[in-house]
Amino acid sequence: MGKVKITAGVVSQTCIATDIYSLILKAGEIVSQAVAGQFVSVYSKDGSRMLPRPISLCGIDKEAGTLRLVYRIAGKGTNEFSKLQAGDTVDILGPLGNGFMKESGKAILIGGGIGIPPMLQLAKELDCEKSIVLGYRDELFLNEEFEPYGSVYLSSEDGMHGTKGNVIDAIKACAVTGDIIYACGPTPMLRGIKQYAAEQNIRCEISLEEKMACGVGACLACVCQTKNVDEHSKVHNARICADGPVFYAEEVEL
Amino acid sequence: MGKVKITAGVVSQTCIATDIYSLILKAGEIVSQAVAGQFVSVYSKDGSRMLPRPISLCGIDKEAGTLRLVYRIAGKGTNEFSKLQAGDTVDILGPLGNGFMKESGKAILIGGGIGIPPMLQLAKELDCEKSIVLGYRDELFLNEEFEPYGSVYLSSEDGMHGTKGNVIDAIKACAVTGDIIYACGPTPMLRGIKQYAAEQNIRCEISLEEKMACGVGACLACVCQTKNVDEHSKVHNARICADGPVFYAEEVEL
Amino acid sequence: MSKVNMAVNIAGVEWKNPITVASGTFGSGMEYSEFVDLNRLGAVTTKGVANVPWPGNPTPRIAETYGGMMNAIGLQNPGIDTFIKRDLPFLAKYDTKVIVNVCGKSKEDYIDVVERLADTDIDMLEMNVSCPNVKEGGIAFGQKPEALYDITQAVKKVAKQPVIMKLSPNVTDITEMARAAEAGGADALSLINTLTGMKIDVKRRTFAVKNKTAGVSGPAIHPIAVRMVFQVANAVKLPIIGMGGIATTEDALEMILAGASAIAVGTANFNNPYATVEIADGIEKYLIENQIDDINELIGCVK
Amino acid sequence: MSKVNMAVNIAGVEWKNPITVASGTFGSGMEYSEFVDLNRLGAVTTKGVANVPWPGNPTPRIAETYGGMMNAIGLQNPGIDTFIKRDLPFLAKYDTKVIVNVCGKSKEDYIDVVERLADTDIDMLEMNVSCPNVKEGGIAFGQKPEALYDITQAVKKVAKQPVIMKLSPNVTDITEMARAAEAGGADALSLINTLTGMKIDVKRRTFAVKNKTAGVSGPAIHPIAVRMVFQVANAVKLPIIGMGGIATTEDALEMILAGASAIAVGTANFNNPYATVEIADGIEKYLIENQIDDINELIGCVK
Ligand SMILES: Cc1cc2nc3c(=O)[nH]c(=O)nc-3n(C[C@H](O)[C@H](O)[C@H](O)COP(=O)(O)OP(=O)(O)OC[C@H]3O[C@@H](n4cnc5c(N)ncnc54)[C@H](O)[C@@H]3O)c2cc1C
Ligand SMILES: Cc1cc2nc3c(=O)[nH]c(=O)nc-3n(C[C@H](O)[C@H](O)[C@H](O)COP(=O)(O)OP(=O)(O)OC[C@H]3O[C@@H](n4cnc5c(N)ncnc54)[C@H](O)[C@@H]3O)c2cc1C
Ligand SMILES: Cc1cc2nc3c(=O)[nH]c(=O)nc-3n(C[C@H](O)[C@H](O)[C@H](O)COP(=O)(O)O)c2cc1C
Ligand SMILES: Cc1cc2nc3c(=O)[nH]c(=O)nc-3n(C[C@H](O)[C@H](O)[C@H](O)COP(=O)(O)O)c2cc1C
Ligand code: FES
Ligand code: FES
Repeated sequence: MGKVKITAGVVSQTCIATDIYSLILKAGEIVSQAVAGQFVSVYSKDGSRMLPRPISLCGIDKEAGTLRLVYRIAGKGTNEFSKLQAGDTVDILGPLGNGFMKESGKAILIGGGIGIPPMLQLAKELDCEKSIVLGYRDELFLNEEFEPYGSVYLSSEDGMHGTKGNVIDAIKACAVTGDIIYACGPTPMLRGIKQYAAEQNIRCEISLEEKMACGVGACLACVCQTKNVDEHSKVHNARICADGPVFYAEEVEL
Repeated sequence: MGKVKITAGVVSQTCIATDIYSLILKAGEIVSQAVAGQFVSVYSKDGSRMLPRPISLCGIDKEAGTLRLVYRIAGKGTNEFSKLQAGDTVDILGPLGNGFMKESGKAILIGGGIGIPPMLQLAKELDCEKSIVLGYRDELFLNEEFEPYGSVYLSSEDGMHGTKGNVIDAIKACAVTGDIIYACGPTPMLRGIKQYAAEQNIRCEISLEEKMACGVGACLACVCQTKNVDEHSKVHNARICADGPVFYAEEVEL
Repeated sequence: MSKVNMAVNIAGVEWKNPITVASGTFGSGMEYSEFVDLNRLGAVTTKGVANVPWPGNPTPRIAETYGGMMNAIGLQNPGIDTFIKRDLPFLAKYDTKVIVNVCGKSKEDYIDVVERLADTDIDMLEMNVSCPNVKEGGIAFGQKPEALYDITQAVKKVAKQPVIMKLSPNVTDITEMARAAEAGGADALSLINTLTGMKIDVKRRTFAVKNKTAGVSGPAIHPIAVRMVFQVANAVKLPIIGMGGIATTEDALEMILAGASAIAVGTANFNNPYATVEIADGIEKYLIENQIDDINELIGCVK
Repeated sequence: MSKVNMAVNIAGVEWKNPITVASGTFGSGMEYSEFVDLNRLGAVTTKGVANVPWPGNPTPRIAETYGGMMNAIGLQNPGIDTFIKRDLPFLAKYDTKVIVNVCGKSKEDYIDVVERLADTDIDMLEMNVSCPNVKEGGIAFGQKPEALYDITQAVKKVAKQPVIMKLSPNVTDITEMARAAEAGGADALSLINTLTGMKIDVKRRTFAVKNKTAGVSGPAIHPIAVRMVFQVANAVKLPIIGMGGIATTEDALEMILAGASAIAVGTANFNNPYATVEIADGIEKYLIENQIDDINELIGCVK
């Protein structure tokens, strides 16, 4: 069936931490095709904002036909979304991008800040032994929901939760090991993980972010620099929306 | 206190005829100063629409602190307003313009189409003998509410209600007479009334419309041509928002 | 809220804060004084005034556009005599600078107005060079560098107050115009005036504004205005009053960071009559939160 | 729904309806073919293609603006070889006209691409003359009438398909540019390209788009585009493809009434991937409701 733009019904929305919201949407056509690591583009109702906001899938419930988005209020668009209530509607486009490439072997899932949500769906989909490393600035969210899926390790900048420092500090402190890393989070964190994975010789998939317009690979807004000349661009640019957002860490420059 | 922009609470909204809505707003600061013939500027929530929509006061309830606006869906702004429900809020600026100048003598109130609403508040405020002439295209609205305030005469283009034709046809057919005309409606109607009043030598006040930006007399968008050079403009232009919207018919060119 | 310095100096005139209004959107201050304490503004800029009353254009004079509006008021104004008699005494009651926007159909018209204002106690003159130019054959003074240079020089010769030349954005190279004004002796620049646009009513199959073309203003044009302010700030030494679509504190700060020493709020007044003071408060708050002592540190700091 | 004629003729090429997409907003059709049946479009206009692959600009390449967006993609493209090998065969499968948008840094670059396309079965060429011009000293071909005349002539000499010259709105007088293109032998004109803008991130005190300046597009610029289409339609005889902020049927009709023989949907695709077909249906409905048999009756009918 492919990508569609639909008007999704809001099933519920809750504030799960300061400025962080969990939104459940009825989105049948999109749900049936979606996998962990993909995202949807969410549209503003306010006509002054033309561009959709890309938000990762934190949950995909095929039976209920619902998607779960967990996002932080970062500006006007996400602020608008935070006002949505059960019974409202919101336009979304999806499913966009490619999910994580699920590999065999012991997995380390790493989420930092607002990069944590997509790891939850991945944790559910991955059928293997998992260590889950979650990095926070201070306030925790979603961490308890990871418990059923693996051993959860926390880090926080203020040291209030788990290892003081970042996710790599936690990995080192807790001697977390594995065969493949899946990570999502701010670029500096991903840069650190890429380097750590290279040092440790662990395969590593990372999910990237960039400003997007089309979300479907047409406008070339959202490129990242790749090590090799890629097939689509013929220059060292891959489209995060269409060729990613998940890439093998060694294939992209951060 | 003067004009203010406030966030008004929606008390209720009902659809009273095809595409015609009656909106009751809690608007204390504005209500206490308002009189018949004045209007408020109503703002869109959607950021793509910067300019407010001028809507006349159809009702002013000083005790309840509410205003009543009756409007027709004419485009995107009024369409947005028609979705407002009890409990919502809407920004309004007012009270704007000058009301009708209440004169002594037997009054003829004439409303045509969406010019009917402001005549209702005027009917309530005028303490004299009143003939009320209401012109419709086809579907009736508000007419019953005028009953307590005077003898009501109807005209409709299709002849289904009252005199077939326009308000002047009704005035002639029903031999309506009076010392002063107050009128609001589409420009062709007002032009006819102006001429009729001149012929009959009846004093005549008419309420005009023009596209507005500021609503307070600052931008000079909403001028009408006046017979004499007016005090403010020093050219033959009066501002409908600030010098009107009510003018003596003989003083303006239509 | 006053540990920070909000005062700016525009061509020798000290404004208490960098906020003024865009000409034509605020009358002569009277109408909006019901909403805004004019003492809170760095300056009030008046509607354009000519040597004699102008009737302006036929209606409809405005139309709404996506994220903005367009106007072809046609510079209706009561003429300089009425202006001096009626509007200046009103403005004199406030502790704010007064900038008079001047329009004319020929060089002589401008000079006439500027001379009449020479002995009044207004603070600055702003030349609207986008007026319909009748004498020189219809093209506005604001679209040819030579014409702009010429009118700047002519006005400077008779002006007793600092002269702000207001630039039109309807040009290929705004820096060329800015340099022409600078060379002509301008004391400051303001930009941008409106972008020429058109709207057609598809139902009635006619022009939405009677004049056919009209000037587009409001948030829609803000990014174009910021670009031009940036370019001009990096091309000339004159202080700049930035305008075009400023509706929020962020919009105003963008202009200042791009190089404007002051900013004007125009179309946004129609959407929010309190916009000017809200922006003044917002900028002060930004300075405090970012521990910046002086607004002047921000001017043109993004390079 | 097909008693009315929707077909238009652009420089000898018959489009089944007046709808195409704006270059750069629709890739080469592939990506949006998941949403839109390309057979429903009068033409598909491709992303700009150069003689060799271009890497484009660093990110961030875009920013949202009020009622629109800005982009500085920098004309990233895989080069004409890949384009011919991969994208043309894809487009050939559809019953729609193919317009290839061409960019280059020098006259020779343009000629190179046009020659390479001469023997392909594309339908029209669109010259993007707002590309960074390196050889001729950095200014774009689209901002000087002589340069535009020159490149038009040069391209026409080698082109085997009708040549559309795409005009930049960043000029003082768009009719002067249109006349230059007409004199140079252009077969059609398209307008407008983006308006140069800038956005500053006031929190981080830096440019929102890495390239500093970027091209503004979307509904915000629509009134400016309509004005320019109107002016050009009344200045030259060439057919015009109108674009700039078209998001709805009304927007498209405005352009056609102003004088465009066809229209292109750009930024609106990002907001609504179905916009093109919705507009095609909407125009057909308008014709029927207004009892107009032929879309050609509407072209330029508002004067
Ligand atoms: C593939 C992908 C997945 C994402 N998943 C999530 C998620 O699950 N939860 C979450 O909270 N956030 C997520 N983000 C980030 C999210 O898209 C931005 O926070 C959001 O777009 C901000 O919009 P705004 O209107 O609130 O902010 P504004 O700053 O007002 O937005 C202005 C413009 O910039 C864009 N923008 C701003 N920040 C970002 C960003 N970080 N990435 C991309 N575009 C941005 C907006 O989309 C908009 O076009 C994701 C981003 C990408 C690219
Ligand atoms: C003093 C005054 C009092 C009015 N009172 C009423 C009333 O009581 N009930 C009612 O239904 N209508 C009234 N109108 C008309 C009402 O303002 C318009 O119908 C409304 O602005 C249309 O807005 P829109 O967004 O739905 O239409 P659009 O056509 O989308 O509006 C586009 C722009 O044109 C302006 N506009 C469109 N039509 C008119 C018009 N007729 N007059 C002024 N501006 C217009 C809008 O305000 C907006 O700026 C009054 C107008 C004036 C000037
Ligand atoms: C209704 C209206 C009237 C205007 N009149 C004048 C004028 O008399 N003189 C002038 O120089 N500019 C005039 N302008 C232009 C504004 O001063 C300002 O340059 C422009 O609107 C851009 O700013 P904004 O987007 O904040 O409105 C007018 C603008 C509007 C909207
Ligand atoms: C992301 C993006 C990329 C663009 N790339 C090109 C291009 O390669 N060649 C070109 O001639 N115009 C390009 N344009 C300009 C558009 O084709 C169009 O002229 C402009 O965006 C105005 O139309 P719109 O407002 O409908 O988008 C691009 C515009 C955008 C938004
Ligand atoms: S957002 Fe358009 S290519 Fe990725
Ligand atoms: S709307 Fe501004 S003067 Fe009347």
